[in-house]
Amino acid sequence: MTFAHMLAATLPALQFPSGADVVHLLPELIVGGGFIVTMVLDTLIPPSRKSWLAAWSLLVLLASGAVTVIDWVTVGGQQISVYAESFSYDRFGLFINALILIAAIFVVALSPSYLERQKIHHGEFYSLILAASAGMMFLGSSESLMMVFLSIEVLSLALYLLSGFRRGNTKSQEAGFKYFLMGGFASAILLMGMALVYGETGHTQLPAIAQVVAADLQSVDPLLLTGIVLVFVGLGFKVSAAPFHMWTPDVYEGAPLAVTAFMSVATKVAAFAAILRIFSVALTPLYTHWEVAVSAISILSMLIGNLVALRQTNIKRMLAYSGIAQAGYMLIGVAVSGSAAIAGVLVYLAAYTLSTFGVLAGVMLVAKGDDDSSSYRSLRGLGHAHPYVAAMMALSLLSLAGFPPLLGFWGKFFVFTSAIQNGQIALAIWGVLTSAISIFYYIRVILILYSPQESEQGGTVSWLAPARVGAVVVGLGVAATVVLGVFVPVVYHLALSARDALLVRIAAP
Amino acid sequence: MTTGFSWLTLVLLVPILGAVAILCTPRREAWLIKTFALIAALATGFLVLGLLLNYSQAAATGSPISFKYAENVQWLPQIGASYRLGLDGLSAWFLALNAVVFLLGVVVALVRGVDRPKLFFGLLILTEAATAGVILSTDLLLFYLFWEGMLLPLYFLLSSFGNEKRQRATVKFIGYTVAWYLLMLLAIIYLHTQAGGSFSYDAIAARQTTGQSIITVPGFGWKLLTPDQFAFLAFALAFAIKVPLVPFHTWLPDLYESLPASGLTFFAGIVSKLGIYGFIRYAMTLFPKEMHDFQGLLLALALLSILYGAFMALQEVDIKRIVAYSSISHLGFISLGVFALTVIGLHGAILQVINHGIIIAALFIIMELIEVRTGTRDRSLMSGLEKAMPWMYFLFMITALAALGMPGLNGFAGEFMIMLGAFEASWVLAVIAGIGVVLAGWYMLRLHQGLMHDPLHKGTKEGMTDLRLRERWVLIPLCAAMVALGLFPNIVGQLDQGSVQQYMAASHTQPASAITQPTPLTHEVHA
Amino acid sequence: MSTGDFQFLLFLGTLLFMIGATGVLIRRNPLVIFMSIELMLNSVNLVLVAYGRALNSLAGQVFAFMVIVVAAAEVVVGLAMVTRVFRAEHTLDVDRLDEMKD
Amino acid sequence: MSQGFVTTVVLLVLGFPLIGSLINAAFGSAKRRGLVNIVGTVSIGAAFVVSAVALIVMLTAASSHRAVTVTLWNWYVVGGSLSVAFQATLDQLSIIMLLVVTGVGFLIHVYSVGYMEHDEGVARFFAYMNFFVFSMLFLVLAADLVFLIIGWALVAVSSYFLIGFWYERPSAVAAARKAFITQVIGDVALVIAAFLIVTNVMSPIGTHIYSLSMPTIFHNVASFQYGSSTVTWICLLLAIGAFAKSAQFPLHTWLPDAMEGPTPVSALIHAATMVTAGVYLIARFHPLFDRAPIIQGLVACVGIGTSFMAGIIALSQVDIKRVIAYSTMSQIGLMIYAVGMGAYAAGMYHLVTHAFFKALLFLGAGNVIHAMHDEQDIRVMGGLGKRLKITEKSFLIGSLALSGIPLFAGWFSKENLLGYGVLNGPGHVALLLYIIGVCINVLTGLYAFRLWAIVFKGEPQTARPAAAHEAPRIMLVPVVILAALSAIAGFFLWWPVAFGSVRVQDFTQFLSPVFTSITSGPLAHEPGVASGWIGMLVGTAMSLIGVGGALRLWLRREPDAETVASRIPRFITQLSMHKFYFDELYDAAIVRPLRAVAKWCRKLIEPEIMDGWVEGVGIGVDDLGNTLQPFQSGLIRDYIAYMVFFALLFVIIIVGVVVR
Repeated sequence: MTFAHMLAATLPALQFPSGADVVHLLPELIVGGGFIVTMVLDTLIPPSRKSWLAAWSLLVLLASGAVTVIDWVTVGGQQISVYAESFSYDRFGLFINALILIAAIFVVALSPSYLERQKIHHGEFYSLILAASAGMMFLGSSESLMMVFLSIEVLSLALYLLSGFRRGNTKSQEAGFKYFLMGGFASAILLMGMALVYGETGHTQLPAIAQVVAADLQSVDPLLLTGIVLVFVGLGFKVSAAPFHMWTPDVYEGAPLAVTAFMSVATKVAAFAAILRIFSVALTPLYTHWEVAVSAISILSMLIGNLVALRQTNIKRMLAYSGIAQAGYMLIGVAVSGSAAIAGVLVYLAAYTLSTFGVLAGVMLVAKGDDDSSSYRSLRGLGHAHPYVAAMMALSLLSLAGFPPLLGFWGKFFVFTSAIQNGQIALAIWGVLTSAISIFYYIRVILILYSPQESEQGGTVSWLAPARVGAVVVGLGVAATVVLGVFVPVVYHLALSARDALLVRIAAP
Repeated sequence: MTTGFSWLTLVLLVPILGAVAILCTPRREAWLIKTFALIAALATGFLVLGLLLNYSQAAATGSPISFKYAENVQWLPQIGASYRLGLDGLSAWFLALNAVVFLLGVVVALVRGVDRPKLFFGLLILTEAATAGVILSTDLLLFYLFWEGMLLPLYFLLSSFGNEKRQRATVKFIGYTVAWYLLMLLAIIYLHTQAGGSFSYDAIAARQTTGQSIITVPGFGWKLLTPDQFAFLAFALAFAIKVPLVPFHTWLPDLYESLPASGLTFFAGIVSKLGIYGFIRYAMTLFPKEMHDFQGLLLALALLSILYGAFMALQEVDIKRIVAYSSISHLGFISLGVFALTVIGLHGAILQVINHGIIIAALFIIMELIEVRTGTRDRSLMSGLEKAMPWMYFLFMITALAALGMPGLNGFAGEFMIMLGAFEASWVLAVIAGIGVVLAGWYMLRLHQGLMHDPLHKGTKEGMTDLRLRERWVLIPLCAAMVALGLFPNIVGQLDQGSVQQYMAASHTQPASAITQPTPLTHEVHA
Repeated sequence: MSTGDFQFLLFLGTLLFMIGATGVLIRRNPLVIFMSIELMLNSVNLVLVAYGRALNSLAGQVFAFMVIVVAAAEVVVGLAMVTRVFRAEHTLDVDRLDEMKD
Repeated sequence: MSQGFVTTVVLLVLGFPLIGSLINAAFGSAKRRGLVNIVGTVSIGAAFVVSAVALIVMLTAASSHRAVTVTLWNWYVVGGSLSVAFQATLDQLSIIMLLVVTGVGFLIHVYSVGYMEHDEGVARFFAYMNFFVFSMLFLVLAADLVFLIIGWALVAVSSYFLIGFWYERPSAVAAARKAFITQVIGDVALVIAAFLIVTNVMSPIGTHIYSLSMPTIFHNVASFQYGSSTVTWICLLLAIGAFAKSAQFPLHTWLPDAMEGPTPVSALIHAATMVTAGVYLIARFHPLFDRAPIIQGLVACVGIGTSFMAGIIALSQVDIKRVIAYSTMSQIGLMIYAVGMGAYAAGMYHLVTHAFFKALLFLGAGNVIHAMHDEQDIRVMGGLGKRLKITEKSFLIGSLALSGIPLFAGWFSKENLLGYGVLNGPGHVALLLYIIGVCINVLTGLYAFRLWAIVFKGEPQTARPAAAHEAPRIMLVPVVILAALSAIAGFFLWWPVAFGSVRVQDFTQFLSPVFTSITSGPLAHEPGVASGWIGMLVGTAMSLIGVGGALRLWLRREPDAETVASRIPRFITQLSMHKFYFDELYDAAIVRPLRAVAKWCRKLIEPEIMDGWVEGVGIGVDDLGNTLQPFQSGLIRDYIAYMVFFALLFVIIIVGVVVR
C-alpha cells in the first residue's frame, strides 16, 4: 500500500476550509485573529499608550460576542460539523463561547487600572488573554480528540506565561513554572489516553467513537477503558478536580490577580465543555464503567475543597479551594447521566463564572501591594472604606454559598435535582453536607470585610480608590447574579436549548 | 391561571417597592427614609387587614387545604415549579401577625432611633417581604426560596445592628440553620420526584405514599427508616431549629441578647414562629403517617423545651436572656399544641402564636427601655424601679402577667386550649405542661419583682425618668390587645375554623366532624 | 486486529511512557524533568503511529505530527520559564521552589 | 327572677368596683386623697346596695326559680366540639357570698380611709382593694369553669398586689410572690380538673357534650358514676385548688407571711373573703363531691388537721396579726371539715359569722397597731384597755364570738357545725374527728383570750402603750358595727338543732334548694334533738374551759405562762414556735431542689451538652481540615507523585472491575 493510496483511501478529501466552515467558526477565528493583530500592534505602539491595546482587545472580544449572539439565533437547533468533523457548530459551543467571552471581557476591562498599579508590563498581557480565550472557545466547540488536545495546549501555554507574568516576583515565577510542569505532565497523560481511545475505536472524531462504542457493548476491552480513565485524569487536572488539584492553590496564589480571576473561571468552563462532550455525550454507553470513578472524584473534590478552605487565610487560596469544591458539584452533573444533568451543569457554570469573578474583581479594584492585598488581614474593614465594593463581594460570596435568590443557588439546585431524579441520592446528600460546610468560610470572609479595622500592625492598610470603569463592570456582573437569580427561567431556557443542540447528533446519527 | 386581581402578589410587592424606594433615597434625607419605611409598613398592614376582613367571602380552591385569593403562574414548567400563592385560615393569622410585628419594628426603630436608617429600614422592609413570601407561597420550591432567601437580608441586618457579640451569634445562627435547610431542600426535591415532577402543594399532598421499603444499611442490614420518614425528619429538624425546640436552641439566647429591640420585635415576633407554621402546613399534612410515628418524640421535645426553657429563665442574670428563654418555653407550649394533633390543640396553638407575638414584642421593648434607663442588663444590679417609673411598672406588670399565662389575659386563652388539646392526647402532657405554667409564674414574677420591687438598688443611676409619651403609646396598644384577646379570643377562633378542620382531616388524625375519646397515646409503628 | 509486532510496539510505547514518568518523579533538575516530559510525548507518538499502521488509517500519523508541533511550542515556553525561574531564584533544584504552601 | 334583671345586677355588681378601681388607678394620687377615698368606698357601697336589692327581689321570687344563669358573651367556639361562653349564675349561694363580700368589704373600705391617712400610696391602695372586690365578685358569680378559673386567678393577683403593697420591704415582696405561686399551683389543679370534667361529661344518651358551663355539667352529673376514678380525680384536684386558696394543710404556708400587707388587707382578704373561696368552691361543686366519698373523707380530715395544728401554733405567736391569721386558718379548717362531711349549709353559716367576728378582730388589731405606731409585737403591748376603750370592748365581743361563748354568733354556727359532726363524717374515723373538733374549741378559747389579755389587760411591759390614743371615729364606726353583728347575727339566721322545731332556720331553708335539688349522693343527715343537746353542751363546756384557762394563765397569771410552757414537752413548744417547720420543709423539699436543677442546667447542660454538640461539630470539621492541609507541601514532585498514584489507582479500579 503506497502512501498515496493510504492517503486517498482513508482520509476524506483534504480540502481547504470552505466558506461555510469559516462562517461557522467566526467567533473563534475573530479572537484568534485578534490575538495575532494585538501581537503586531504591541510592537508598534509606544509604551506610553499601552492602554489602547486594552481598548482594541475589548473591541475584538465584543465583536466576537456579537457574532456569537447572531450565530445563536441563526443556528437554531441544528448541530453542524465543521472542518471535516473536527468542530461542531451548535448552540452548546456558542453557550460556552458566551461564558468565556464574558470572563475575558471582564478581565480585559479591569486589567488596565490593575496592571498600572501593580506596575506590570502591559505588553503581551492582552494578546495572551486573547490567545487563551481563543484556545478555550475552540475547546468548547471541538469534536475530535485532536482538536481537543490542540485547543487545550493553546490555552495552557498562554496561561503558563500569564501565571508567570509578574517579573521579579518569585511567587509568580514559581507559580508559572509549577503550572507549566504539572500542565505538561497532565497533557502527556491526556494524550496517552487519547491515543489508546483512538487505537481501540479506530476514530478520532467523537461522533464516530460514539457509534463504535455503542456498537459492541458486550466485550469492552481494558485498553479502551484505560484510555478513557487517562483522558478523564487529564481533563480532571484541567478542571482541578480533587486528586489532581494540588497545583491549583499555589498557582492561583502566585499568579497576578487578573490572571487568577480569568484562569479560575474560564478554564473550568472550557474544560467542562470538553468533559460534557466526551463523557456525557460520546461515552454514555460505557456509563456504568466510568460512573464510579467520576462519582468518587466528585465526592473527593467536594470534601477536600470545602474542608481545607476552612483553614485558609488568603482569599486567592480560599477561592482556589472553593473552585475545587464547585468542580466537585459540577462533576455530580457529569456523574449523573441524563439530559437534565447537562442543563444543570451549564447553569452551574454560568453561576460559577459570575459569582467567582465578582469576588476576585472586587479585590482587583482595590488591590495594593505585591500580594494584591488578598490576605484576610489586609481585607479587614474594607466594608467601611469602600461599602460599594464590599457589598459586591459579599453578594458574590453569598451566591457561591448558594443562598436562594442568587444564581449560585440555582446551579446547585438543578444539579441536586438531577441527582435525586436519577436515584443517586448519596451524591446529593454529600453535596448538601459539604455545601453546609462551605457557608462557614464564605460568611467568614464577609465578616472580615465588615469587621472593625484594627490598626495594630501600624497604620491601616489603605486601599486604592476603585477605577470608575472597573466598578461599573463589576457592578454589572453582580447585578446579573441577582437579576438572573430571580428571573432564572431565562438562563434555564438557554441551558436547555444548548443541551438539546448537544444531543442532536446522538439522537439521529 | 390567576383568577381576579392578584392581591397576594401586591402584599409581597408593596414591601419590596418600599425597600427599593428606601435604597434609592440618598443617605442624607433620613426623614424621607423613615417616612418611606412607615408608609410601606402601614400600607402592608392595611392591605392585610382588608384581606382578613373579606376573607370569608373570597373563593377557595385547592384539594386537601382550600386556599383563598389563590394565584398560579407557570414559572419553570420543565421542572414543574410555578409561582403559586394562597391564603388559608392558618396563614391569614400569620400574615396578620407578620404585618403587625413589622409595623411595630418600624415604630420602635423610629421611637428609639437607629444609627444607619437607610440600611436598617431597607433590610427590615425587605425581610417583611421575605417572611410574607414564606407564609403565602403554596408551591414548595417558592416556599423554600423565601424560606432560605429570608436569611439574606436577615444576615446583613443581624450582623450590622446589635452589640459587640453580634458577629459570632449571627454566624452561629446562619451557619447551623442553613445546614439543616439544605437537607430540607433535598426532601423537597424527593417529594417533587415522588409527586411526579411537580412542586405544587396539592400535587405533593396527593402523592401516593404506599409501598415504602425500609432502607437498610448495606452490609450491616440495620433497618433504618423509609425514605418518607427520612424526608419527614429533614422537614421536622429544619422546622425544629427554627421554632426552636430545645436541643437545637443554642443560637437563640446569644442572638436575642445582641439584637436591638426594634430587631427583636419582628425576629422574636414572627421569624422564629415560622417553624411552627412549617410544622402545621407542611410536616403535618404532607407526612400524616410519619407525624404519627414520631409524635412521641416530638411531644417529648416540646415538653423538654417548656421545662428546660423555664429552668434556664429561672437562673439567667441577663434580663434579655431571661426573656429569650421564656420565649423558648412559650414556643414549647405552642409546639405541644401542634404535636398533640387534636383540633382544640391546633386552635390553641394558632391563638397562642398571635398572643406570644404580642407578648414577646412588648417584653423585649420593655427590656430595652429598662436597659437604656439603668445602663445595665444584669438583673442583680437593678431593683426598686417602681418608685421612679410607675407607668413602666404598670405596663410591665400586665405584660409579665400575660406572659406567665394569668387567666383573664391572652396568655391563658391559648394555654388553656393547648393544655386541653394535649389532655385529649394524654393526661400526662397536661400535667407536665401544668408544671411549666407554675415555673413560668415563678420566673416571670422573679423578673418583674426583681426589677420593680424591693428598695432602690444602690448601683442604679440617679434621675431615671418614667416612660416618655411616645414610648408609652407603643406599649399601651399592646397591653390593650393582651386584655382584649384574653377576654375575646373568639376573634381568632372564627376565622380559622374551616382550615383547622381541613388540617386535621389532612393529617388523618381525627375525622373532621367529631372529637374522639382521649385515646391513650399509642406508639405502634404502622406497617 | 493487533498482530504480534504491533503488540511489541504498543508495549515499547508504554514502557517509554513509564520511563518518562519516573524520570519526572526522580530527577530534581528542571531541565531533566522537561526532557522526561518530552520523552513521554514521543512515546505517545510511537503508540499513535503504531495504531495508525495497525488500523491502516492516517489519522494516527496526523495526530503524531500535531503532537510534535505542540511539543516544540512547549519547549519554547518551557525553556523561557526555566531561565526566568533560574534568574529569579538562582537555583536549579525543583524542591527549593516551595515558597507557596498551606 | 328575669334574665334581664339578673344581667343588670351582674353587670352593676361587677361594674362598680371595676370602674372605681380604674378611676383610682388612672387619676388617683396622694394629693387628691379626698376624691380617692370617696370613689373607693362609694363603689363598694353601691355594689352592696345592688346586692341587697337583689336579695330582696330573690326573697320575693318563688323558691323554685331563684337560681338564674345568664350568658354574657361567647369566649371561644371550636367547630363541632367545644364552645365556651362567659356565664354568670345568681342563686342563693352566690347572693350570700355577694352580701358578705360587699358588706364586710364596704365596712373595711370605710375603715381603711382612716387607716391609710398618712400613706401616700392611697390611690394605688384603693385601686387594688376595689380590684380585689371586683375579682372576688367575678369568682362568686362565675357559672362557667373558665369564668371561675379567671376569677380565681384575678383574686390571686389582687392579693399578690395587696400583700406586696409596701414594695420597699423585701419580706413583703417575698411573701407576695410566695402567695401568688401557691395560688398558681391551685389554679393549675383547677385547670386540669376542668379538663377532666370537660372530656368526661356525657349527655344521658351517651353523646359527648363539650360544655364547660356548670349548670349543664351538674344537670348531666349522672355521667359520673358514684365513686368512679374520674370523679375522684376531679374532686381531688378541686380540693387541691380549694386548699391553696383557703390556706389548708399542704398549701397553707403563705397565709402567715401574707400578714406583711396592711391590716385592712388582712381583714378583707385573709379573713372575710379570699380564704373562704375554697369553702365556696367545694360548696358549689357539691354534686361532684357527693359522688366522691374518699375525697370527702380526705377533705374533712385535712380540715380538722389544719384547724388543730393552727390552733397550737396560734398559742405561741407573738405578732398580733399572725395570731389572728392562725385563728383564721383554724376556723377555715372547721368550715372545710363541715363541707367535707356534706354539711354544706353549716359550713356556709360558719363562713358568714366568721367573716363578721374575724374582720372585727383584724380591724381591732389595726386600731392597736395604729395606736402603737405600726408596732405588731404583743410582748411590747399591755394594758391598752385603759386607753383604747371602744376597741377593747369590741375586741372582747369578737373574742367571745370567736371562742364560741353562748349567745354570740360564733357559738351558733360552731355548735351547729359540730352538731352535724356527731352523726356524719368519714366512716369509722368520724367520731375521732368530732372529738378533735371539740378540743379545738378549747384551743380557740385559749389563744383568743391570751391575745385579748396580753394586749388589753395587765400592766404595760414597756413605755410605748402609754402614748397610745384611741383610733379616730372613722375607724371605730366599722368596728362597732361589726361588733354588733358578731353579737346578734346568730339569733336571726339559724339556731343550733338542740332547740328543736321552735328554732329559727331560715338560713338553711334559704340555702336548701341549692344543696338538695339534683344531687343523688348521701347528704349529711340531720342530728336529732337529743344528740343535738349533748353536742351543744360538750362544745360549750370545752369553749368555757378554754376561755377560763386563758384568763387564769394570762390575766391573773397564777401559774405564770412561762412555767406552764416549760412543763409541756419541749418538742411541742418548738413545733408550735416554728410553725411545724413547714416553711423550712417546703423550702428544702421543693424550692431549693428546683433552684439547684435550674443552676445545674445553666452551669452544666447549657454550655456542655446543648452548646457542646453545636461547637463540637464545628471543631470536628475544623480538625478534618487540619489533617488534610499538610498534603499541600508546595513541592512539585509531591504533586506529580499524588497525581500518578491516583491515576494508576483509578485505572486499576475501573479496568480491574471489567477484567474480573
